[in-house]
Amino acid sequence: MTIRIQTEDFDITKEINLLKEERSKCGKEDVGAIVTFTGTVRDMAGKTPISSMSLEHYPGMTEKQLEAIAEEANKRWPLLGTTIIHRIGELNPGDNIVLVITLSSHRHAAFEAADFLMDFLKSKAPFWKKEQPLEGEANWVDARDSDKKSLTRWEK
Amino acid sequence: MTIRIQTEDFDITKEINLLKEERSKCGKEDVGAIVTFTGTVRDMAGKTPISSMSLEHYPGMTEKQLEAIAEEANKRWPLLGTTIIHRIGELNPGDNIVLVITLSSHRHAAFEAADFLMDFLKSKAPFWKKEQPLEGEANWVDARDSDKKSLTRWEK
Amino acid sequence: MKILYFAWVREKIGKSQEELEIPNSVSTVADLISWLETKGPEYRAAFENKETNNSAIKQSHVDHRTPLNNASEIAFFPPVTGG
Amino acid sequence: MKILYFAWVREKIGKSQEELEIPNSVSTVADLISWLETKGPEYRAAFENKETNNSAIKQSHVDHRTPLNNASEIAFFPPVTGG
Repeated sequence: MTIRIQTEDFDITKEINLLKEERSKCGKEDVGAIVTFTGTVRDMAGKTPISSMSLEHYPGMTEKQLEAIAEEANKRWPLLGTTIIHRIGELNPGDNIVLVITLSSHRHAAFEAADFLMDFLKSKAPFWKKEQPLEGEANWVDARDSDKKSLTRWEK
Repeated sequence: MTIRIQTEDFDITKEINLLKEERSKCGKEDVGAIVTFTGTVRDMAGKTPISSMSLEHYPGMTEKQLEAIAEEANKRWPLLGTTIIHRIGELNPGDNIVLVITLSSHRHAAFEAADFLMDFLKSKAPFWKKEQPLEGEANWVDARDSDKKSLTRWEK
Repeated sequence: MKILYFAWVREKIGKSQEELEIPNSVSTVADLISWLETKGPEYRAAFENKETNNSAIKQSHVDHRTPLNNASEIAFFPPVTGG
Repeated sequence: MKILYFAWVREKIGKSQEELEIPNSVSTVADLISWLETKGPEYRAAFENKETNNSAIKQSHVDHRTPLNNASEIAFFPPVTGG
């Protein structure tokens, strides 16, 4: 399990290979399905053109929350590897923000777990986005009701 | 939309960047969500250790089917990019077999479309796998009932 | 008519394709299978479990009741197992 | 007690953290908010819409009825918007 908060970019292929190698070291090639989710910065916030975005977080709590979310995913699905990487600081349209990777023997577990991880990350991990429009003052992004609703899909 | 059948390996980051660049050329940075699915060769078929696998396909029909599947996904979800790459020939445990990438503004569309593409690829695209056990003769892989059942999730 | 065979259908018949004159009495995919079965034990082996045989005309999946309609190409293969 | 502020809560209060002696009468998160609001208009502005304020004790989400129980650290912040 890899959890990282960083300012620098990530390479998806490299991160997948790290997880695969970690699993191979256990003497097994039982990974059959790899799902990745990458969130990227869009150049529009609704109808407002955006020139950049900055991301703040709560060091310590972030790692704790992400570990708890990853552990919950590993309880619910037979995962063979999990990575969560979230960038902080100044980002531009097109830049990567977040990466989630799940490895499993079968594809449904990998898909569902990645979907689950993103839903919980969006609603539970203490990150805040501030968008800088092309003109005018920067705005803190509002939380979305749709993200809260999305969480209810995972109630047992 | 990229559809390729090839013997050589693929690089996931590179394929994502190709799709993103294609979209950027339209003057928009409206991609917010990127989902990839990678299928890889496992070293066990049930309880039988596998040394390699070979993949055969129906040239012409494969491309036609994959295009139809990708078009259907683009009808159902607001996608901003779709890639399907499937390898053929001789593969070893740990090797990549198939890559599906979906780009969208929002994550649910990207997740669902990638899941859909894999289900339809599994049941409709004319590929056949033959597994070589460590000992004994190579066997053609049987189709899974679970793959057929998985398709019913997408009935409208 | 060009007939293509894939995977274990190809292996059982012992060839990946052939060009055959089809009699006029053969009108559906099922008719074609029955006619092929008269050509030798290798064909009977390949079509032994008909429900496990898939077919495609003009590179689209068809079922065994589908008329051939003078199609120039047909393919027989096991259920697909890619991905 | 160490009190942390994030995002627009931080901006409205004008600092990212402070160390404060909390009176004994302050027993829950809601009590703490009410007490902070007596300290100046910047606090009242930060807690104006209480339902949009989240809080965490020992780096776990808590609601406003949660007792402080001599926690050494509490954080106030808007709903999270990462990912």
